[in-house]
Parts: sequence; C-alpha cells; structure tokens
Amino acid sequence: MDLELAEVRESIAIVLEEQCTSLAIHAYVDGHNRLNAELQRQAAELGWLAIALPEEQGGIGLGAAGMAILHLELGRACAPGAFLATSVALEILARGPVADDEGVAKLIADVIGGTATLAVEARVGASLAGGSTWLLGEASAAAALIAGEGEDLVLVGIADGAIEQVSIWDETRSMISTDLSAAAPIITLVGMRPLFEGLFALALAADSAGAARGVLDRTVAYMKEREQFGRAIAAFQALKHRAADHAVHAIICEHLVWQAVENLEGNGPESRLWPLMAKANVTEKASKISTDCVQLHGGVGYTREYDPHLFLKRIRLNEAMLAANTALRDRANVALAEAVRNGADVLEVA
Amino acid sequence: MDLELAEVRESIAIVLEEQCTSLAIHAYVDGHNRLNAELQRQAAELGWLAIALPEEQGGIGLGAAGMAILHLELGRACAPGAFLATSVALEILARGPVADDEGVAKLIADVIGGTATLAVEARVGASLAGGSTWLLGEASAAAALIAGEGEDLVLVGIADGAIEQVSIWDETRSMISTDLSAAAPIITLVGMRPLFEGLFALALAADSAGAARGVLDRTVAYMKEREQFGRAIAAFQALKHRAADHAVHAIICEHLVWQAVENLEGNGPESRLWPLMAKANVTEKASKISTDCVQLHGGVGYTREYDPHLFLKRIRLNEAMLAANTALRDRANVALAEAVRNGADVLEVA
Amino acid sequence: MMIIEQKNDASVFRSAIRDWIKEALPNDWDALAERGTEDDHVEFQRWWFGERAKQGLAVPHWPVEFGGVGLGLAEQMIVADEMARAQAPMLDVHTVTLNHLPGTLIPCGNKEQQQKYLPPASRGTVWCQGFSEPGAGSDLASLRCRAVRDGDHYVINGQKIWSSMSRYAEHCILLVRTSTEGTKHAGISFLIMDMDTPGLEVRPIKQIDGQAEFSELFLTDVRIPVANRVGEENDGWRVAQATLSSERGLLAFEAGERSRHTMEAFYRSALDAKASWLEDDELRREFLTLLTDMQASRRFIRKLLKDHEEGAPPAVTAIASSQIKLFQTTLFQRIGDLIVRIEGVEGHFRRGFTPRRRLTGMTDFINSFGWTISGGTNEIMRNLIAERGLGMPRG
Amino acid sequence: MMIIEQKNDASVFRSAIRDWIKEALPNDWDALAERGTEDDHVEFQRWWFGERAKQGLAVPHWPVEFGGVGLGLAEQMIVADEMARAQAPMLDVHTVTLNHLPGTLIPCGNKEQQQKYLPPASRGTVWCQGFSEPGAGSDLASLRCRAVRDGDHYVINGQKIWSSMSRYAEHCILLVRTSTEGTKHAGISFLIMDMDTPGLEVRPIKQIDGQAEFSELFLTDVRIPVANRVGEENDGWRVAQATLSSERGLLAFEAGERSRHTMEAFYRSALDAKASWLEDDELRREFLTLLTDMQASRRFIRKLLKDHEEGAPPAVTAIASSQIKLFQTTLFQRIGDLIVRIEGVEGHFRRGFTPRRRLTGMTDFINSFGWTISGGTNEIMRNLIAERGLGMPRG
Repeated sequence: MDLELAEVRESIAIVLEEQCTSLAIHAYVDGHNRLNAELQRQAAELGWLAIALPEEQGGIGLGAAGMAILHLELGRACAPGAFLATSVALEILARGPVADDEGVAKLIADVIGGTATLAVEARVGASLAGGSTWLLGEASAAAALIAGEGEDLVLVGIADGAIEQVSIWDETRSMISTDLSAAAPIITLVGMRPLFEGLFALALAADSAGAARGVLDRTVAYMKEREQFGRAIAAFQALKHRAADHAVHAIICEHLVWQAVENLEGNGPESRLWPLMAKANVTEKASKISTDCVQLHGGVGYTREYDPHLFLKRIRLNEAMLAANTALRDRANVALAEAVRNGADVLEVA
Repeated sequence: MDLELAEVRESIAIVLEEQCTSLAIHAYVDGHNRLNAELQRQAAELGWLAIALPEEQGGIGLGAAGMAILHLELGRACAPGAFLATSVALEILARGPVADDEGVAKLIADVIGGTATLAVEARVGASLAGGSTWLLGEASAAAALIAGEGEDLVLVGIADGAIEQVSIWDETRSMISTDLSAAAPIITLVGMRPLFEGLFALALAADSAGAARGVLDRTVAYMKEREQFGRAIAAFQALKHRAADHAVHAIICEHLVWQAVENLEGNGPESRLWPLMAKANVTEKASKISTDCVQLHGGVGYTREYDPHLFLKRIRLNEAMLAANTALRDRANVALAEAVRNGADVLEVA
Repeated sequence: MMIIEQKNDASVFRSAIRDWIKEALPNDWDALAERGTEDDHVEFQRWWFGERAKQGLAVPHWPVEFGGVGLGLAEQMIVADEMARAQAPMLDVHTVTLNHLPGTLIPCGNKEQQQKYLPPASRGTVWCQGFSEPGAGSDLASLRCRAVRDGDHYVINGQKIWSSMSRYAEHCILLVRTSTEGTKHAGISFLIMDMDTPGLEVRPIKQIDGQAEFSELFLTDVRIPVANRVGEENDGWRVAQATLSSERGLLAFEAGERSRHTMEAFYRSALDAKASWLEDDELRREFLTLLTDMQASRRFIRKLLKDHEEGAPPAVTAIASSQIKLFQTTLFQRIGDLIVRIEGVEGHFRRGFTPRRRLTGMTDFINSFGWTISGGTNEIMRNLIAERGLGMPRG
Repeated sequence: MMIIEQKNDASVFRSAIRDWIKEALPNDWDALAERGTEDDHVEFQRWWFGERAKQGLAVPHWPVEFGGVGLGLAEQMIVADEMARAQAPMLDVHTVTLNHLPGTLIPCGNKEQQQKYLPPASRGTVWCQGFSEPGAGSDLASLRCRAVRDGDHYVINGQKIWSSMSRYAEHCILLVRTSTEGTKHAGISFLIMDMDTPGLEVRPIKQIDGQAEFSELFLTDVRIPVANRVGEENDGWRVAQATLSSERGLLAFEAGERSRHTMEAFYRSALDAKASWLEDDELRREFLTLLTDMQASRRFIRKLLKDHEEGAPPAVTAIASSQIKLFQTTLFQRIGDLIVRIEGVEGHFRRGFTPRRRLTGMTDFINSFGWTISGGTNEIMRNLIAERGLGMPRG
C-alpha cells in the first residue's frame, strides 16, 4: 500500500509539475489561460477525484490516504481549480446511502467523468442562520453540500440566478455566494456531517501542508540564486536559520496530515480530535511559513509576478475555512476529554 | 523633573554597579555574603525605599516615576533583597488614612530607616479562599499587606511561628508562606486594593524591564567576547538578528513602564488598563528575552556560574505574581470597554 | 485667514484644523475611494494637497524661504495628529516631495536648484526616487546604472526599481554611476531627472495587494543636463545619505496615530455589535496585547521626535528610527494577522482600492508586507541595530 | 526465564515487560528520588540497570557476541515504550555506555578492546565522554588537549568540559590532539582513559537546575597506554564521527513517549480536578496545540527509526535526527513554558531532585535548556539542516 501510494503520488506530481508551472499559474490568475479546466480534464482522465473511492465505484481505492496525497500535491503545485470541494463532496456522496439514488448516481458519474464540479459550504454551518452562505466552488458547480439539521448534510442544487461570484484574495480558487432560499434541496445525508468535517479538515490540512512545502522549496531555490552584498542570500545565517525552522515545521505538517488520515474513520473521539487538530495546526504553521517566505524574497516577494503570495493567500483561506482554528481546538478538546474520561487511548501511534 | 529623575536614576545605578557585581550576586545566592542586608542598609541611607513618598513624609517625592526608576535599576542589577514588596507596601501605608496611626507611623519610620521590611501577598487575593498564603518578602518582615474584603487591603502582623520559608527558583528574592489564621490584622486599608495592584504591577513591570535590559547587556557583551569557529559569536548573523529583536523589545518594555507611571493615579479606567497591561506585556517580553539569553550563551548559559539564569528565574517569578497575565488582560479589557463606552480617551499619549 | 496663521496657540490651532477638515473633506471620501481606482485616489490626494496648501498645511515644516513656515515639532505633531484622527487622506503620492526632496536640496543643492524646484514642490509637484536597482536590492551602493559625460549632459543607461509613485511624478532624484574606479561608494553621482525626458520608460510593478505603487524605470540614452547634478561628481553617495536620513519620524508618527484610531474604531464596533471575538479569551487578550504594544511604539516615536528636536546626533536617531521601523511594521503585520483570524472567511473578500481607513482582514495583512519589506527590509534593520546599536561586528 | 527470551512474540514480550516492571519497581520510586540527592538517584539507576540486565533488558540491542541479543527495532521500541509507559527510571548515567561506546568500538575498536570493555559495560560499567573543550564549544575539531607520545604511553595535558556523568564513570572516551600539522581535523586521536588514572581531576559543573550532570576534566600529565588508542594515530576525527552518529533515535523515541505520558497525566488530573485552565480558551487551546505537535514529532521519530532500519543512508538519517532534535527540544521548552504559566506562583516552588516523571512548572522549563543546548546546540542543528538538508552554502 505504501509503495502504491508513493507511486500514485509521484504520478500526480509529474503531471502537476508539467502543467502547473509558475508561468502557467500566473497566466491563469491573470486570466490568460484556463488551467483549472485543463487540470479538471486531466484529473478526470487519471481518476484523481475518485482517488479515495473504492474501485467498484470507479475510484482508485486509496481511501483517506489517497485524499491526502492528492491534496498534498495540489497544494504543493498551488494548482487552480475546484478539486478540494469537489473531491470532498464526491467522497461524501459516494459513501452516503444516496449512492443508489439515480440523480445522485448520475452526479457522481459526471464528477468522476470530469463534466461536473461540486461546491461545499466554506464555513460549515454558517447557512444555518438562514440567508445566503459562501461556498467554496465554481459558479458552474452542479450542486453543493451544506450543513443541515443536527448532524445532517444537505445536497442542494445551485440555481444560476441565485449565485454570485465572490472576489477573494486567493486567486487560485473560486468562492461563490448563494441565496439558500433559492437553492433546491436535492437530498439529505443523515448523520454525515462529522465525516464531512473530518474529510474537509483532512483536505484543507493536506492542501496547506503541500503548499507550505511548495512555497518553501521555491523560496530556498530563490535564496540560492539571489545575490546581495556579493553572495547568495542563502549564505546569510539569519535567513538560513529561518529556512531551517520552516523546513522542520513543513515536515511536521505532513506528519499531522498522516495522523488525520489514520484517524478519519469511525465514531470514536480520535476521529474528531485528529483531523480537526491537523487542520488547525497545519494551517497555522503553513501560514507562518508562507508569510516568512514572502519576506525572505525581499522586494520581489511583494510583487505579483513571484509565487509566494499565491501560496500565502491560498493557505490563509484554507485556515479560515471549515471553522476557525479557535473553534476547532475547542471541539478537539471535547473529544480529548471524552477519550481520557473513558480511558480510550487516542495518543497511541500505530 | 526629567533631569532630576535621570540624576537619581544614575545615582542608584552607580551604587548598584559597585555593589551588585556578578561575583557578589553569585556569592549571595551561594550563601557566602549578605548582599541583601548590605543593600538594605545603603538603601535606607540613600532613601531609596521612600523614593516615591512626598518629602514631608521623609521621601524623595518622585512619585510613581521614582518607583519606576528604582525598580528598573534593581531589576537591571538583579539586586537581591525585599525591595519590591517593601517599597510597594510602604507607598500604600504612607498614602493610607492610617499614616496617622501611631503603630503604622512607627512601622513606616522603621522601613524608611532600614530596620524593617514588609511583605505583600504574591498572588493578590489568593488568601481570600482562607488557609495559608504566599508572601513575597523575607521571613523577618515586620508586616504584610494582603487582600481584604472587596476593594480593601489588610495589614497583618507576621507571627514567627506561622511562617515558613518557601524554596523558590528565583534565588535573589524570598518568598514565605504564612497561615493567616495565626496572623494578626493590624489595620484595614479601605478601598486601596486597586491602587495597590497598580503599584505592584508597576513595580513588577519595572523590575522585569530592567532585568530584560540587564540580561541582554550581559549577553551582548558575552557574544562579543566568546569566539567560535575563529570569530566572535556576535558576528554570526542569526544570533545578531535575535539580539537586535530583543534590543527593540527591551526598549518597548521601558516605554510600557512609563505608560503605567503616567496612568497610575486616579480612579479612571486608564489607571486599571495601563499598569496591568504593562505588567502583562513586559513580563512576557522579558521572559522571552531572558529565555533566549540563556540559549545565546550556549553551554555556559546552562551553568550556574553565569548570570542569565538568575534573571530568567526572577523575571518568570515576576510574571507569576499579582495575578496571571491572562487574568490581567481580561481585567484590562473590562477597563478598556468601560472607557470606550463612556467615550473616555485612554489611548491619548501626553 | 489661513489656518497656519493660528499656529502660535496650540489649542486654537488644533481646533481650527479639526473644524476645517470636517468642512473641507467629504465625509464619505473613503467609500468613494474604495469604489475608485488607484489613479482616482492619486488624483484625490493631489486635490487634498491643494486644499491643505491653501491653508498653509501642505509643507508647513519647510523653511520660510521655500514656501513653509518652519513649523516646530509640537505643531507638526498637531497637524499629523488631527489628520490621523479624522482619518483624512494620506499624502502618499507626495512622500518624496515632502521629505526626501527638501532633505536633499536644502543641505546639498545649490541656490538655483533650490529656487527652481522647491517652490513648485510646495504647491504639489510630485517627485519620485530612482535609487534601487534590480541587481542591487539591499546593497544599494552596488548600483550599476551608468552615466557618461557628453558635453554639458550626462547620458544615462540602466534600470531602476521600486520607484514609488513614479507613474505620477514630474521629477525624479536619481543615483547613477559616473565612475567604476575605487570603491563602489566612490563613483556615484546624484542627478535630478525630469520624468518626461526622452528615453525613459516607466513600467508599473503589480504588487501582491493588486496595486502598483512602485514602478521600474528603464533608461536608454537618457540625457540629463550637468546642471541637474546635486553635489560634486562622484560625491553622490554622500548626498544620498542626506536623502535617506531625511527625518521619517513624523511619517511613523502619523502611521502610528492612524493605526491607533483604526484599532479603537474596530474595538468600538465590536463592542457595539457584541462581537463574538470579544467573548473569546484568546482573541480578546491578543487584541489587548497588540493595543498595548502599539501604545508603547507610539511613545517610542514621540521620544525619537523629541530627541531629534533637541539635537540628538543623527547616528543615535538613525538607530532609533531603525528600531521603530522594525517594531512598528512587525506590529502592523501582527495586527493584520489577528484581524484575518477574527474576520474568518469574510476577511478574504477583496474590495477595491482601500484607503486604510479601517481594519480589514487580508487587506491590512497583505498590505503589511509593504511596511516590512520596503524602505529597507526589516532584515537590514536588524543588521543596523546589531552593528550600530549593539556594536556587534559585521559577519 | 529471562524476559528477553520471549522477544519473538511481540504481545507476549510486551506484557511480560509490563508485568515485570510492576513487580520489580517500587511504585513510589519517584517520590523517594525527589527526597534524595542526585547521587542517590544515580545509585538507583545503577540498581535498575542491574535489574534490567537480569532480564536481558539492559543492552538487548547489542550484538550477541558482546552481551546483547541483537534485538530488532520493533522489539527495542516495545522495551522503550513500556519503560516510558511505566515512567520507569531512565538510564541517564549509562547513556554513553549504551550507545556511544558500542557505536565506537564495534566498528572502530580492535578485538582486544571490544573483549575488554564491552562485556563489563553490558553489566553496567559507566562510561563518559571527553570531547568538548572550554575554548572549542560547537567547534569541536578545534580541540587543544595535547597528547605527547612517551614510549608506549601518551602523556596528556589539557582540559575537557561538558563531560556528562563523569563523576560516576569508570572509563572515558577521550579526544586529544596528537599533531598540530595540517588541518585541525587531521591531528586528533581517540583514546580510552580510566577515570582513576593519576593526574585526572573531575570538577562538577553546577547547572541552572541545581544539578551537576556535567563536569570539567583537568588532565595534568595523565598517562594513557598506546594500546588504549582506538583507530590509528591522528585518525581520531573519523572514529569520533562513528561515536557521534551512533543512533540516538531511540533516545528521542523514549523521550517523546515519556513526554506523551506526562502530558496525558497532566491533562487527566486537570480534568479530575476541574482545573480552571481547562476553562480558559487560551490555555486550553495552547495545550491542545502542543499535544498535537508532540503527536507529529512522535510520528517523525518513528519514521526516522524505520528509515534507519531499512538502511537509509547515514547522511539522510543524520539530517532527520537534527530536525527531530530541533523540533522536539523546542517543543519540550514550549510545554515547560505553558506549564509555568498554568501553575502560577506554585510552579516556582523548588522541589528536590526530580526524576521527570510528571510535568512540574519551572522544573521542566529550566530543565528544557539541557535539551536545547547540550548534544549540539539548536543553533548548530539549524546550520546542519540548512547546509546539509537544504543545500545552502556555508556563510
């Protein structure tokens, strides 16, 4: 399994390295290409979105680990598109009792086939207050997953008229606002909100951990090439030490993702504790790393034409999504307290 | 006034530089001299403890600013002794309506004369739960100030039998534990707890700001002298940058002390906001600076014979006293909210 | 009566400014600016400069002979304070005009240059600066933009970067290399360039906040009269030191005061709205911590201004300036970071051009890099503080 | 039957160890240690080493020929895990004996040296290390302690520092300078010194936590037989590399597991006591953040051990070791810092010698500098990570 994972990860990385060059991404955010659509086409061909799904549902069968490697690599490449929302929502639909529902089955097939994308509620549960809510996803999304009553989720259709594109700082992804009173509920997924939140947390953590690695790699490369006062700035010890700290934290981020992967399933407290804490700690570390990567670039870090700001904005949006890290840590604490009171061992590492 | 302050400050600094050499302090903490008693004698002669008191009460009349410079310099020198508790308690006694009380008047005279010291409750209000409490002060202290009902303070006599010396990490000062049921209340100071807390906060902030400066100065000097890989470690940029950051924060600490000085008096929200926040931010910054100063010393930083650990332990004890910084910030917020609601301007700088 | 004429009575002066701003400035100017473009906002700043000039409030700190009234520090602080309090438009586009230009020409320019350039500048001509180069960065003196003497002109070829507001400027103060002999500092000259000189191309640099305050300058056979040289040939590094040490304390002061007002307003509206972050121990305390650090930095800036006025040596005030820059800009970034976390998803929505009149999540956070990087990166500040302030050896 | 004989069935092995510890170890050993001195605790560790040896659990990772059973990584982890879980005494005093000694003698020692020293070491002789010098610090190779050949002996004069546990040691592995020709690395030799050799003086260094784990060694005309040299003359730097690269991953593993148990116990008792910090958003979340970082570091350590077992090149595992050291020791300091703030004034009370079985405010915080400074300062770790891990040039 480890070997297969590594191979699939490598295959994703190769495609992204080829497609998502710095030039291509900058052309995309400046509106000169449709890299997101091109990636979506390739992803469908290569089965990326269904990476976690069992083979009998048209997936690659890698489960949560597959979800992790996909988003680690997409984050590392700062790849544009609706992958995060789509893959998380797809996994939920495929696991739901509704996989047998004809409309949903068609939707799943369309998503796997690359002809439809999905959206998810950016701040899960925000819609419960009524009115409009913000979705991570494209305006052309076929449907969106939002929080329902209690632990339920609702899949709603997205009516063209009720959608507004939201202009956000992260230019590699799309956010839309929708008026829920105009949205048609397609189906309710009973009791699936905890799993959805775990998956969303995992995907956000993986995307951020990948992005932290990506922005750091680019920054280290820049530091070796950029000269000041007659030598590469990578030779300046103060900058070296910062890069060394970031390198260590970037590794820790990936370990946190794997901690979440191992604890995603089931109803035990560990399934609430680790995915949520992974999202909280990883997005916080990745945010610090990418902030300093902009700074380590000096003047050019403040220009649009270099890459670090794209990673920084993406990571900070990841940080804001699902729920604030403050709230996630509080919920993780409830899970930890429950585990410790019940004598459950949630700290054991396999 | 500024000039007089600077002159008095200089005069205190000169005495301390002479008396509180690194050698003398180490001899003191190892039990080979009684530097605290010697300093107490000189302080009495020079009127340090009464620095804030009006001249008609035997003081130097420098008010809160005097309190600040005294403790800035004592902290910078890491001077051993009961100065902090004694000067704060003395100021309260002298301002109280009880200055006319004969016993208290004698106590004040004894303290100014250097034949008595005072103690204060280390965590103000801890005694209200009953039982014993911890006092900052020496076992020979003549009396102690502790929290009373509501906004009152109580001056209690200290009975020899009910006192226990507490062994603490900070070896430059003394903490005692006392059983309050055996302590005799001498007098109640009605409504003086807020002023006491402000003064205590100011003294702790000043001592910590001074200590941050003192430990940083020593560390910078060490870095210039210590060679590694053929050059002074002060030439290593990663260490230089850390020292530069600390230098800036040490300056900020002193400005916070002056912000507290200016807002000590009165009953307005600013008198609660700024002294408490000064103590919170200064002790936190000083703690970070002194922690890193131990580290910047490398191996010798971990040995008893160098100075940084003495400062670190002292600063961290300051941080723990009065109340936790978490609680102080919460109380400061109440004051800020009150001010903003009432349209009071607490942010104006004179 | 111009408001500046009331400068001798501090409290009268203060309320005159306050009343005048209320009257002169549209109350919703920031909302208009947010809907407009960067160009619109520059136009607006030019208009506001003109309005201030009419009241003697544009360059009151300049000496009388050049259009100012030699306003003392206390009164300058009143002006800056009232502008900050009213969150009136900043004069970003005139930064070089207001500070670097007089900081250079008054000590180092000749009479002719002073008479030719300062009076129009006092009425609002926009100046920019051509110092940095793409290859040089923090190592300013390694500049390579070449000037070759040709009769009574210099012919310039090369490239400049990080030239702030040069899209809008009429003139530029320019550092060029007139000699490659000796040390890198020894062959530099200081010129004044008109921005409409043939051979000069200005290409805006798009920033990570979407704006383009800075430009690159491409110079191809640009001819500048020798008469436009400030100081002697090859003595430009010394002149540039005057430019760079032109007192920036008042800019830091105004930035600090503006930040104070935006933080206060943010807190007030949170109180009014019973915002949930005020109930959160972590976020509430972090806000108090930052507000307190801001208070200290405002005190620090006042001390620098006072020391400067009392004649403290430039070597001392230069270190304090570096310390303040390091602390204040990092503080702005910490504040931005907190607001991003408080605002959540909504903090990520982009608005149009924002005039920094209130705290807005990502906008402030992203803007903060402009502070921590430009005007000498904070890494350079740390070097200066360690070497000149703490006396540590160069690495 | 010795417990080690059950090593082939992991779950049987694990429960055998668990049961045995419960029986063999006094339940209140830490309370006794807290009342005792450092010397008492070392005696206790020697006793515990002996008890472990009786069960084959002292040096099971050593090869069979030297007294071990060549225990595999998975089983070594079981041993360490069970020791950590029971918070059994650490074998601090045997650190060099257990790791550096075999790490040196097995690859670099001759048969005679291996036979003479390893079997007694497997039964508990204490070894120390004389590498660092007061003048050298992080620049180990600049050592100056001089060895001059005199017949079949070396005569040594010089000084060593940071020699851990040398007060209790029977032998010392010593680096000396046998030549001042060529590079500083080229003139170093590696010797074994008996600690009762005349001319050797051991002076304990009192630490900031009040203990004296380290000593200075003063060597005056100390005579060491040439037969005690490991490797060739002047080739000691290569031998020392073997010593220094002796796998420390398992020590990090055990430290991480112990920390996990102390944190869990701290949290559990806070829950039971309804501690107020658990109701405080800031402190509670900080604890969760640290616990989560600890979990990640424990995963990282496991990965290192696995890579090592699978034959990853030493250059790779050395970088990972540095990364783990930097992260884990900083984490221990962050944990100590939080506990200090949670415990308040009471966290400042000193206890006697504490065996690190539970989290205790200042004690842990102050101890944490032992982690961040010794064994190569974290500054040296950052250099290594940047240069060898990220390929950055030396400054």
